[in-house]
Amino acid sequence: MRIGVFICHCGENIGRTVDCAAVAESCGRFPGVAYSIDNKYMCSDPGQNVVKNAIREKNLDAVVVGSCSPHMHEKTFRKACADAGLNPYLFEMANLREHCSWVHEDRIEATKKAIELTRIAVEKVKRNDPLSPIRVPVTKRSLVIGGGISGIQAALDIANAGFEVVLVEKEPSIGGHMSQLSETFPTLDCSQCILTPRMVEVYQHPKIKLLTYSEVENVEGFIGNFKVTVRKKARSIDETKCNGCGNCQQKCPIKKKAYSEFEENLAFRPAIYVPFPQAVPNIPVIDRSVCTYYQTGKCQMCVKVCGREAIMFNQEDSFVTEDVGSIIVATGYKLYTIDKKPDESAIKGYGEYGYGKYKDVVDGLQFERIASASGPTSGEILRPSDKTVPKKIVFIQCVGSRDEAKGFSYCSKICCMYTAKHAMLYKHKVHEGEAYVFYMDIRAGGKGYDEFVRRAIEEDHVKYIRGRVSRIYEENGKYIVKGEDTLSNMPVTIDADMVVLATAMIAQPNAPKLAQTIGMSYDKYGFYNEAHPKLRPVEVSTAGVFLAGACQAPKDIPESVAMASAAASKSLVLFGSDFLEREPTIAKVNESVCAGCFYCQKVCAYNAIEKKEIKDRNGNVVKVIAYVNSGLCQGCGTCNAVCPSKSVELIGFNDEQIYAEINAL
Amino acid sequence: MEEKKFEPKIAAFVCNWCTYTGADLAGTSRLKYAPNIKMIRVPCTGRIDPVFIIKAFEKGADGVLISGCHPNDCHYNTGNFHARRRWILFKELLSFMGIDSTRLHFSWVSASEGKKFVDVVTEVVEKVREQGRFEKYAKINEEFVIHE
Amino acid sequence: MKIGYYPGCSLTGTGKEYDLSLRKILQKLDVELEELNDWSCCGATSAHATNHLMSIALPAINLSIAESQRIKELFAPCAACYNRMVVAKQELDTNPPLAKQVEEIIERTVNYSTEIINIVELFQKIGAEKISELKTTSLSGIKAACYYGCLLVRPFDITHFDDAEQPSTMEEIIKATGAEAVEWNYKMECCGGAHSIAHKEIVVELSKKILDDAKLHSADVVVVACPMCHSNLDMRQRSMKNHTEIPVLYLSEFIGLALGVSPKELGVDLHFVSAEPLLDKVGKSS
Amino acid sequence: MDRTHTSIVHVETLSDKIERLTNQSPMLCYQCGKCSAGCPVRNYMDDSPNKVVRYVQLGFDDQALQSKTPWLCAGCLTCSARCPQNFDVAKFMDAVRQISLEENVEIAEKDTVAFHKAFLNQIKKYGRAFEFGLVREYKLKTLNLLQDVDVAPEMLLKGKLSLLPHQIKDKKQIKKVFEK
Ligand SMILES: Cc1cc2nc3c(=O)[nH]c(=O)nc-3n(C[C@H](O)[C@H](O)[C@H](O)COP(=O)(O)OP(=O)(O)OC[C@H]3O[C@@H](n4cnc5c(N)ncnc54)[C@H](O)[C@@H]3O)c2cc1C
Ligand SMILES: Cc1cc2nc3c(=O)[nH]c(=O)nc-3n(C[C@H](O)[C@H](O)[C@H](O)COP(=O)(O)OP(=O)(O)OC[C@H]3O[C@@H](n4cnc5c(N)ncnc54)[C@H](O)[C@@H]3O)c2cc1C
Ligand code: SF4
Ligand code: SF4
Ligand code: SF4
Ligand code: SF4
Ligand code: SF4
Ligand code: SF4
Ligand code: SF4
Ligand code: SF4
Repeated sequence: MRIGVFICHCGENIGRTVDCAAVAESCGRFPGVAYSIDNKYMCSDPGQNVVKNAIREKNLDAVVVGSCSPHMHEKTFRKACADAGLNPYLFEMANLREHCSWVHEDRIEATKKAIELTRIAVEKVKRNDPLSPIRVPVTKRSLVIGGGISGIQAALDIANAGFEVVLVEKEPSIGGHMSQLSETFPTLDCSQCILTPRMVEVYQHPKIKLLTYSEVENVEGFIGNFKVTVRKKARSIDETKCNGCGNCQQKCPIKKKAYSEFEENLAFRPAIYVPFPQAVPNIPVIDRSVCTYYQTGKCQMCVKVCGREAIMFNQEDSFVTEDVGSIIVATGYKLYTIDKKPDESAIKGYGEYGYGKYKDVVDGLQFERIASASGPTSGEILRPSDKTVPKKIVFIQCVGSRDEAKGFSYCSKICCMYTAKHAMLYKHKVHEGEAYVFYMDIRAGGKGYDEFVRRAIEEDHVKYIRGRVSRIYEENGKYIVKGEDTLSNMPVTIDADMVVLATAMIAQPNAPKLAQTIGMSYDKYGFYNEAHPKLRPVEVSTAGVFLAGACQAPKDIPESVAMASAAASKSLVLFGSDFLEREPTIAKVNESVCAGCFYCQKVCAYNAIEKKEIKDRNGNVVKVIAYVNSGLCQGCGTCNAVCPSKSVELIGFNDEQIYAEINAL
Repeated sequence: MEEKKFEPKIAAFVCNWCTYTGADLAGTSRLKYAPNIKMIRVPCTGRIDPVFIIKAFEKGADGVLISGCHPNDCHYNTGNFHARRRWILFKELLSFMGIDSTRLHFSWVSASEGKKFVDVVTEVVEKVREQGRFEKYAKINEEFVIHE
Repeated sequence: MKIGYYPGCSLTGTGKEYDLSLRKILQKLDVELEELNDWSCCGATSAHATNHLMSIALPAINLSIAESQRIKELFAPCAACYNRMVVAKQELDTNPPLAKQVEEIIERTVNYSTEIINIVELFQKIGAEKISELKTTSLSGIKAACYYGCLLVRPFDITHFDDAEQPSTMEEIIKATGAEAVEWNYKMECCGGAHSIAHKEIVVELSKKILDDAKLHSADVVVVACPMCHSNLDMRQRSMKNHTEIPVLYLSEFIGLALGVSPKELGVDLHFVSAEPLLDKVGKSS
Repeated sequence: MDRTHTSIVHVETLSDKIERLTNQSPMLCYQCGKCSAGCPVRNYMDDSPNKVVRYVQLGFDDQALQSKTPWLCAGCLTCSARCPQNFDVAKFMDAVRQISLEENVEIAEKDTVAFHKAFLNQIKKYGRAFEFGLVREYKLKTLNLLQDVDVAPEMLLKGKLSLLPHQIKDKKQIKKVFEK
């Protein structure tokens, strides 16, 4: 071998404590070293030229630079090698500055250590192989899962940049929770007014393929090259024929059998329905569990009135596969609702608040519908039980959230704000009414947020009482709310006409399932984990998958939108090049020795180890061995460490290379 | 003149993302520590095969330090969890082979913990210096053959 | 069915009609009671209010006696005894050092194998069907407010009995008699039991609230499962101002009426508040 | 009352003692007030239950030990059942009472203490609660002689108040428990 060693003085930085000339001199005597020299500034242009010239003139086949940390200049010198025609991976660096001259004082000791560090690098480089970066082509198309405001925003951003998007929504319409909201804090603008145009834009965008009433069934592949299978649930309607006239809904005899999900059970819907008038697409679905035809074989009213012959009772679920390069998960949240006798597995319930038992004890989304101009009361604040105007209304914050006993210790972040909004909306509509808010802390950390809460208190005279309510019960048509004001230390009992529970945002119940399908991790509550809580907040640890909105943690609309745009731009960064270049330092299996024990598979955090069948000439499987998916492998080397037969090795850090370093210690 | 103190030889296996960078920071901050330690950089502590440690002792290390990211900050999600789980078993194996397992040190040093890195190194060097040269293994080695 | 029986102190005094009616109706329902030999007091509120170790050691003595009698299920009709026993059992079971200390003090070993059951659980075991089957007098037309008090269900994590906030098992049993169980709000509110002597005024006020709520929901009778609750709700009606009386019956007495046992045999006449109006309704004047 | 925090030598605080007795740290409580909101005897207390916990959290031990609240707590467990932090307030109150007795603190609620003592004395003597003896002893202690004149005679008449105690045979174990 002909190795060249270059020792840098870094001006005085290394030279002051390390005798660089001596280091170069002794390194020159290592076996395999053909050339060794010291230089004032290796990273400067003249310094780099020394390397380039030496490679050419001295015919070097590997290079070691003893200078600063590889985190500083590894790239610089790799490029210099490449420029001179040497494979950049036949290069190693010894850290003589950060790990030697700057941290030691004794010149003799430091020089000795510098020599040893360089020797380690020399021994390693001897065993390096020429490598080239892995190039994978990029499919410049994105999958967005979830059609709430987050999904809508991400899809529009990517589509407007000129790339195709497939938007998958599990419900019959896009819009998510935002479509249910009345007005939005802190500006009180009408939610649907700002959302509907975007929904329509999605529908009409030539680059967006919208799959509603659909769910992601399977995801294969890796960054830049995902293959996604989507199940289109049977709507029982031929989407190509239906023109959204609505005749079927009007004539459907099912009037009071099915609660409207969109109206949060405060109204009914027919068996054939669109969730709400502005739905996108404006195509109904048939709820087979209540439809008379599916239950008894009779009816077909809808068929009779549909001039377009769009009803398809025998429609079945169908599947489509889509090739995409990136995935944006925007599946949002669910509101914690409390059943009287919740099933054991999930939520412990709030028997003490009587939710589910008392009609006028409602949750946040129900109040949104009551306050919404498009809601069941046309925006008039009325009690669900008897449709009277509540004179006294109590709002209770932190229901379910910040409650270790019920299982959700986190702060749901937005309920302080939406409660202030609710109380304000109520006071604006019922001037003589009294509004009380029971709270523990007020968390209003956003632009204009605290001012908003203050306005509710100062201008609208909403009475805030600091304490959690213990119990609610009904007496003579009033709801007796038993609380304590912990600031004045006074017990407080309010006989309210209506109670609104600010229940927590919780993860979608099916979140873990989707996470497993895609290969993401989630926290103990079911919210998806970002790759780094500060520096990679919209990425997940699986490359090419991004997060947007409330599926990551409770969030309001501005934050959801910001995150959606961030996820979109991360996708666009990926689409900026035709090929992805990845470090070639990934794992590789030696197929002839792999015993197929799959210990490696168990430890790989990236699901990069797959099973590969080895077949004989007749096509019979003779053994199953491990195979590294180079798109997924991140090069951590854990598999290499655990493989009992050392059949999988991490390129660039294989056993031989590390043993060589140890031997040189 | 004082008799020259025994200077232990210490091998460190550190992960690229946290401890190696933490050591860089110690340098940039011009903190000082004893030169007895030499580092081998691996991508992740998950990459560290227990055999590396045996080899290091075999090659005359008097002590070994393993250091990586804090448990939840691993650059590779769970790599260091796997590593940690193995160490527990490995410590037992070391004792079984006659290597005093107290010569093996673990710590978590993040990229921002230059000072902690120095403290760890100093502590390890002191401890090993007190323990003296590691000789026992040489004897045991006659009975055990380690396959490469 | 044979079952261990720990009457508890109250059932020998203030709550003696509870004991009387229980023995009577359980005989009818084919339940044989095996009384714990030489049982001692569970310590009640006073022990656990002032001395933790004592509050565990006293029930432990009885648990140990039950084991030596090979009793698998021990029925404690008093809600307070029941509560002290399950809590003590749970603590001993999960805290071995404490268990050791207690065993040393009481000089007996305890295995915590006996299951403690309360009166509602006992009737659940017997089954509402059996009660309807043996029913001779339908109590239909009677509206009963089932009062659980505070100690029957709580602490829910230990008792695992019914629902932490909206219990309904007693109602299920009541319905077997033909009576109607009213929905009301104070079925788990505390009557202040512990203060019956030192702070009578508290007990009177709290008990009145409970009775008022029962009346508000048009109950004819309050049905209880605890002698302490009973003495507060029954006896203290004397001291309530502006109060119309409402009878308070033990669950066992109530079921007894349906099974055709005479009110006198059930000890109904031992109450302070006369059950006469109620008995008239059933057509069973004593 | 010195409310400054000047702990130089570590002495066991009330909080420590309570934690030792109950196996739960008073710091668990985040002062939401739900316990107080549901407490049936809240109106008779001087401090709300959560305030007593607060005293302990901040080291205002005297305030906690002198409060009437722990003695008025009826042990109904409503607070413990509903605490969002799973803090067993009732158990906390038990511990405060036990400690104030052990440390001979001047207790504001003398009658309640007298009652508990009288009650336990019956058990100590007879192995079972003896209501007549209890009332007699309690009345002599507190001199509330006329309390309960409305019901006592009728109780006697109905045989609900026995004049003789039910004694258990084997009092050895009971004795030991009380000696401890
Ligand atoms: C009562 C209440 C009031 C609020 N008021 C305000 C306010 O005034 N101002 C404000 O800024 N914010 C408010 N918010 C918060 C706001 O609702 C959220 O910030 C916002 O809706 C989050 O949008 P998202 O798209 O992330 O999630 P979502 O709106 O939940 O949308 C997620 C979408 O994904 C779909 N989906 C879920 N799982 C799948 C799957 N597996 N496959 C396909 N599709 C799936 C869902 O059907 C849904 O359409 C309020 C919230 C509540 C509860
Ligand atoms: C005491 C404290 C503790 C904190 N702790 C945390 C924490 O633990 N976790 C956390 O997540 N966040 C924390 N933060 C918040 C964190 O500091 C900010 O979120 C973050 O620094 C914001 O980054 P930035 O780039 O937007 O702004 P800055 O960090 O302010 O950067 C703005 C840059 O722009 C330059 N600049 C300004 N004007 C001009 C101009 N006209 N032309 C050119 N350049 C200009 C400035 O010199 C500066 O370099 C903390 C903040 C404080 C005050
Ligand atoms: S290569 Fe590194 S050590 Fe050398 S001069 Fe440049 S910065 Fe300094
Ligand atoms: S299915 Fe037919 S009737 Fe119904 S909306 Fe579509 S076109 Fe109209
Ligand atoms: S067939 Fe079903 S969907 Fe159609 S009108 Fe009848 S009930 Fe409605
Ligand atoms: S945002 Fe406010 S109401 Fe919601 S959990 Fe947090 S503190 Fe409670
Ligand atoms: S651990 Fe090694 S032998 Fe086992 S499957 Fe993986 S590569 Fe093959
Ligand atoms: S090197 Fe790491 S990421 Fe790659 S296959 Fe091995 S364990 Fe998985
Ligand atoms: S309910 Fe629990 S957390 Fe809330 S104040 Fe009471 S003890 Fe503290
Ligand atoms: S246990 Fe005590 S403090 Fe708690 S609610 Fe009952 S009486 Fe109040």
